[in-house]
Amino acid sequence: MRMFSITEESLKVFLRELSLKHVLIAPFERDGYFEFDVLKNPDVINLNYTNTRLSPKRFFLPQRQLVFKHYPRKGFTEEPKEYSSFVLFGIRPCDASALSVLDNILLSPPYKDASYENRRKNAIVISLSCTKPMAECFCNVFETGPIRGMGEDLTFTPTRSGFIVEARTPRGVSVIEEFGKLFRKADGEMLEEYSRLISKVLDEMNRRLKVDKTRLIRIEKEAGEEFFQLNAQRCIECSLCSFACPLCYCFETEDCLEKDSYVRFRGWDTCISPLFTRMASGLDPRVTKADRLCHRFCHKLSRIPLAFNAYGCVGCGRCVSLCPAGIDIREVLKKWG
Amino acid sequence: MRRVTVLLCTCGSTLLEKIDFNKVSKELYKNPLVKKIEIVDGLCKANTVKSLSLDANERIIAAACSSRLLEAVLKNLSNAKVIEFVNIREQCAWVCDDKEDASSKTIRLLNGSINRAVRSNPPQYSDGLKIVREAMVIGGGIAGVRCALDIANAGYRVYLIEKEPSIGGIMAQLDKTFPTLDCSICIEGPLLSEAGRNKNITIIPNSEVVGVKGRVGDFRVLVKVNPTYVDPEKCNGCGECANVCPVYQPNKYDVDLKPVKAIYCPFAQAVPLKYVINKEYCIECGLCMSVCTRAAINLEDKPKMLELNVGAIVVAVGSDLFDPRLKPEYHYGEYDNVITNMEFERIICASGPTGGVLLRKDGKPAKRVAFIQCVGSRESGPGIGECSYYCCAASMKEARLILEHDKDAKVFIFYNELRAFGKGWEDLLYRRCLEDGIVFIRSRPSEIKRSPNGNLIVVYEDTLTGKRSELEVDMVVLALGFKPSENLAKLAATLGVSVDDQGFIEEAHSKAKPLETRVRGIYVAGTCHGPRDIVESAVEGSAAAALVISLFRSGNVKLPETAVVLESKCTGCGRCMPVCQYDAIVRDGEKVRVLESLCNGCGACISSCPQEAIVLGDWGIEQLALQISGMLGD
Amino acid sequence: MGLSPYVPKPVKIVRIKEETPDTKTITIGPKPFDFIPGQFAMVTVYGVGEAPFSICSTPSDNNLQFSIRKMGSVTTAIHEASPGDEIGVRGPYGRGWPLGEMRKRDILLVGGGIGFAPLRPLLLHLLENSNKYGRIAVCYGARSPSLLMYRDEFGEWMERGVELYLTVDVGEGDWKGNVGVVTTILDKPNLNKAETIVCTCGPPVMIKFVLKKLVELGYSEENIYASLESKMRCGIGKCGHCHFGGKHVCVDGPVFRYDEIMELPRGISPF
Amino acid sequence: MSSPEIELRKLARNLLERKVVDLVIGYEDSEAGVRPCFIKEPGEVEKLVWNPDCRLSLVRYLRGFKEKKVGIVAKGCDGRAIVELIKENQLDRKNIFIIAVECNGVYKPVKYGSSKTRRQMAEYCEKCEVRVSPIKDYLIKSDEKALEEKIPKGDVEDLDWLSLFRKCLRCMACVRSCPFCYCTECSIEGFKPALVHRLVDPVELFTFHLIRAIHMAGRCVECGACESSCPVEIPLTRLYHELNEWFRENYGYVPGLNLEQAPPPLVFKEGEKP
Repeated sequence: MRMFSITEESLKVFLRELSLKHVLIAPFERDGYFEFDVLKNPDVINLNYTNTRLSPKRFFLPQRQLVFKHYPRKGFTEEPKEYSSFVLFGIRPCDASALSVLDNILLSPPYKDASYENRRKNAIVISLSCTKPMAECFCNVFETGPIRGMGEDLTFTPTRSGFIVEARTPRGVSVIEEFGKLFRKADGEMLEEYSRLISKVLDEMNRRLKVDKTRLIRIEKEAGEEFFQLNAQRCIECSLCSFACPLCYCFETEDCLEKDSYVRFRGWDTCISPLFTRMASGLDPRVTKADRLCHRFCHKLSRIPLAFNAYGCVGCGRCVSLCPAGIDIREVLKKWG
Repeated sequence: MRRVTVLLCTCGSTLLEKIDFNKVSKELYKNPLVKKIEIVDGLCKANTVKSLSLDANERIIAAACSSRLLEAVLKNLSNAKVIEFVNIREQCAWVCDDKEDASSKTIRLLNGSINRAVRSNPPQYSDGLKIVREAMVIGGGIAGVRCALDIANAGYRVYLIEKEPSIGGIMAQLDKTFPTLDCSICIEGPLLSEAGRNKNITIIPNSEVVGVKGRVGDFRVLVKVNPTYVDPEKCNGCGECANVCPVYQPNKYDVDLKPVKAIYCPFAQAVPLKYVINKEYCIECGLCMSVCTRAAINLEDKPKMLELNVGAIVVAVGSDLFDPRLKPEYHYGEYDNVITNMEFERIICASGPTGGVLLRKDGKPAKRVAFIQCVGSRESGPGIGECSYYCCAASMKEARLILEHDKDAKVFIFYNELRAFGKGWEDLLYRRCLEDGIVFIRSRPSEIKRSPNGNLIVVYEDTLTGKRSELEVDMVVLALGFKPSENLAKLAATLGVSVDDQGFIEEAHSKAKPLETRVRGIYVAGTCHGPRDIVESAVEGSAAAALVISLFRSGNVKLPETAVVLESKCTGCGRCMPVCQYDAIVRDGEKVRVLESLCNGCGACISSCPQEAIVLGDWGIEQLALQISGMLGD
Repeated sequence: MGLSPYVPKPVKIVRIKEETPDTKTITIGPKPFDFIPGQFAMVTVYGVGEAPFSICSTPSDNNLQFSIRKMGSVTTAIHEASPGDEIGVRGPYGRGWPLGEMRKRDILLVGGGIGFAPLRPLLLHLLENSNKYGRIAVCYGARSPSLLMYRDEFGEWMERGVELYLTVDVGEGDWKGNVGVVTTILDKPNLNKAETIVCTCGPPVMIKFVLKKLVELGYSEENIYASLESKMRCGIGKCGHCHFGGKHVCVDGPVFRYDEIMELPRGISPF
Repeated sequence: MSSPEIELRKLARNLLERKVVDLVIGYEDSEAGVRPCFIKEPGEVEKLVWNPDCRLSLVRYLRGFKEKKVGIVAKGCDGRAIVELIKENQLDRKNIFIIAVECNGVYKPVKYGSSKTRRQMAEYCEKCEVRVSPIKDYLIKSDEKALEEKIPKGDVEDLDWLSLFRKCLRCMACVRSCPFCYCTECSIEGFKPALVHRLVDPVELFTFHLIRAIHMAGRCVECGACESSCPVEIPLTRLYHELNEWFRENYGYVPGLNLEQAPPPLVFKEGEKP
């Protein structure tokens, strides 16, 4: 049995002890928005949050990270060191699911993205179920929420009498064992409430948007020019959608000089940028904004599913809310789903 | 990947005690862009450079003294195209207190230059641009005439632009010249007529320069020729017209003291000796037309525009004199017998309004005359701040002229510092004055008062004795300082040359390039770049001519790199256009483009472009940013 | 960690040869990995950047060669390098030419300009193992005679039995050969068209017309292969830059078969 | 439906039917909020809306339709932006039909995951003194009063700009939404090493924002497009407002008010030109 429960008081103790043993990253409120950061004091954790404006992907794929440092005089190449372990507490199931999609992509053989793998290996991901999804959310479409996601080690779900805790991975089980005295086996009543909650929230979301995701594969073949042309006209080519997205993983590299070494960094890139595919010769296989926009949606909704058996969108709704021009991926879902 | 060679010069071991060369080279060697480091003890020595056996394609950082000297040495000896200079002597060793500071500054400067050199490209010069071997001299005073003659005598065509009807300038108005008291027009007159006769000189009187385009070797100058209403081709200077003209006007040549007719010739030795009509006074009665046998008069004359193509321009427009009305304490223009030194020159001149007799306005002879020096010079008031150079000598000359005309006259000179530094000035002027009994009073008079009998009373404090007193005289002559002429700023702007804080034209370098301006191919001579006397003006005229001739003889000009607009980046916002003082940026459809021939490579446009769409050689954001980041050490 | 696939291995430049006015062939060694003709490697100029280049030396060579045309910052930096300088390489990446398919068949190589670089290792490999393959023909075109690469090797190729057809867009100097685009010489090779494997590489426009012409001439679609190019940052299907229509040029290419090329979205596909 | 909205639709239909313009750029409502729309057919005019959520400046879209005659719904600030852009040779007045709408201020956007739900007027709208575009071809008056909500003001110095800039993602939304950022390639985006690296470096974020602020000085019309697009809500208009104030004090120049007055950086006074 992997279902446990914890009372609200015990949860506080759990978080406090967690923060003493590990680097704890958890949500708190700042200037009217929620964000994740390393917390020394777990008391500021705000569990009544909706979701963070920016996804927690930066803990696994930082906006800028070192690839290597090459010392020509010493003749050796230095790589980043092993990352220290941390606990990511309270991310939403959609964002946790994004991690599992990224696992599929970045850790697929034969090459593994070593730094991502390293961070992933060293992270304990604890998700917090959504019981009140936001207007922009559509995780029901991709089954990446609202209660259970895919990439987490533990799932915490608030109920009237404390939290239901589901251990999703062996690592999750070991955390429960580590803090065993705080957790109890979930009783039948709670489990009943849990399943009621799942269907209630899911129903609510399905009423807002119900799409057959398997049909989205069609988008590749039927990518209607007009739809993308219309939205391309609107698109102002900022990178917000990609930067806010929990699983936009494309990266750019940049070489710099340092005092005694050559350094390469990698960091977020966006396929919306006209520079994304432009080659040094000036050739650009993807010239128009509409092509780029189409690529973004196709990549997420048909190409990743074809190649990695997962969807490139988890329905968090960040791109919908943040896009200054109001470009809405849900319209794509409705049109082709 | 380009890498650089660093040459560290110990300057004959003199820098060793201020810079730790071992530390510097050890630190620098960490920089992956450094290929090798050589410590030498004299980069300025040919042997040292030769022993380094540098490759022409090598990128070199020369850390030594000033590039002024080294650039020529290194470029000649090594043929290296990319050399970055870092002045570790003046900028590090000499200005830093301790060795550690000097060494670390050296390291920082060098790291910046290494970054820069790696991104630099060998400079590109456009060689062999055409040179129009014709010159333009603006201003027909002594400097301009001397210059035009010298250029013309070397065999090149000269256009001499004069705003007045005749060349001659101030010197033509003077009675005598110091220190020898020679007749001024007798010296200048032959020069003027020689200029008039010279086949290589085209005198364009009554004209002004209104526009300049082009670059050194190929200027296109727009000249506006004002109407004189008399066709100079037809006029033979007979003067019949003036005889019949019923209208009089004050003559500028005689400082408005002696009226002439509305149709007139400014003075007897004028070149060209042609009559002109002053339309302000002309009543268009037509009498002159009726007597002119050559039908030279055309009252409908209109301004003409000429475009002249020349290879070099000499600016010799001279200066104006200070307006004494700006010093109300001397009551010039208000009290009859307060006159300027230029008026004095005309009055004392035999051909002047009084036939050379020093008379007051009321017709009485002036027996007691006071000179006040430094009116409008050496002051913080409305005049110029510096010494006006000519006036001590001029006043002493004029004082002596008074005594030459009238042995009984009494002359007083109110001076601040008497400056008699020229050749013969001490002997021929100052000592003679003292011998002649001319009274020198060290004072800047505070006021001129008028006594009831019409005499003037100079109120002053003798700064040698500290005594305040008053001096009654018949006449006061104000020794006026020079000031930049009225249109000089406009002309300078048209030509693209700069002016100094006094308003005179600024030299490219006051000592090294005293007659060049910041625009290549435009030179300067005479008082338009500061007070001078006749001798110096003439010297400068000849010197400027030499510069023009050497430019013409050089065969071709090497132009600096020019700015280039990257078409793909330019948005056509036009911010660069007003910034360009050479008007080298023009609109081309929706974008802009640089006219290469006009561009001087100054780089002003580059800083005005918000998106680095203009590039100029290696002075791009790329090089500068890297240089800065190298210095900052990140 | 030491296992990051993104970290290049430093190697020394052994030789630099000027191939055409804007192209240099650099030789680096010793070769850090084995490869199949048609594969590419990521070349790092330390401090400047990294870019993908086709390996143009034969797999049996102890060194690696790259023919590099001066284009952007990385290629410019390579052009400025001198023997002894250190650059980084990692690879080999991508799918090479289909050597297995070529057994006992006739082979036609069609190259344009710098696009001959990925064909050269194939040609050399075929020549080294000529007993396993059929006849070999090469059609090679460039804008002008001076832009033809590997000119000094043409004689040797022909001696070893290669049917070589050259063409230039604009003749110059003492050029006596064909003038015209490469499609004008595609009918010259005397090969068993239905069975011949065709490998082509060059600018997208050239590939487009070559593929059309080949089909017209009766070459079989499933035997035509082309090597495509794209911007890349990782070379191993992670960075997303070369992702077009479900295919990563770096992993699924750069060599694609005719039908795969037709499936690719417009832009990367020349059609 | 408010009466300005009815008037707007009627006008747009009229303009399109009579072929006065080829298209009208306005705002439409969608599930994702109010967003720009491009109306080409008279039948589509019913999409057009006008309300305090119409905050993104539409001016930046004008440059995409250079050869066409475009009708644009313009607030006061948008009109000012058009004025400045005409002066910078980016727009052609005769190709633009300005539908000026009297603006009473727009709401601050409530973004993803905000803990606040109450709608507030944007801070930059409070400082706004130009509610109607200074140039216009048609004026639609408002039938409502200005939004009431006031936000406590603070001095620009009071803000900890360093930590604000540190939050920046360099997503370029400020640049891309700004009507004035029309550079074909932003200084900070090129491939070559420049002042600001392409990948975000915390120190360079400061450089980036300073470069941008200096480029905006004396041009920014404080339409707030940057600020409202910013995912981390850096109050950029406050910074630009401060620079504009400096321009107003030193040169008496307020951007976008009149077509004749040249921007101070383009004017050399007598004797100022080198």
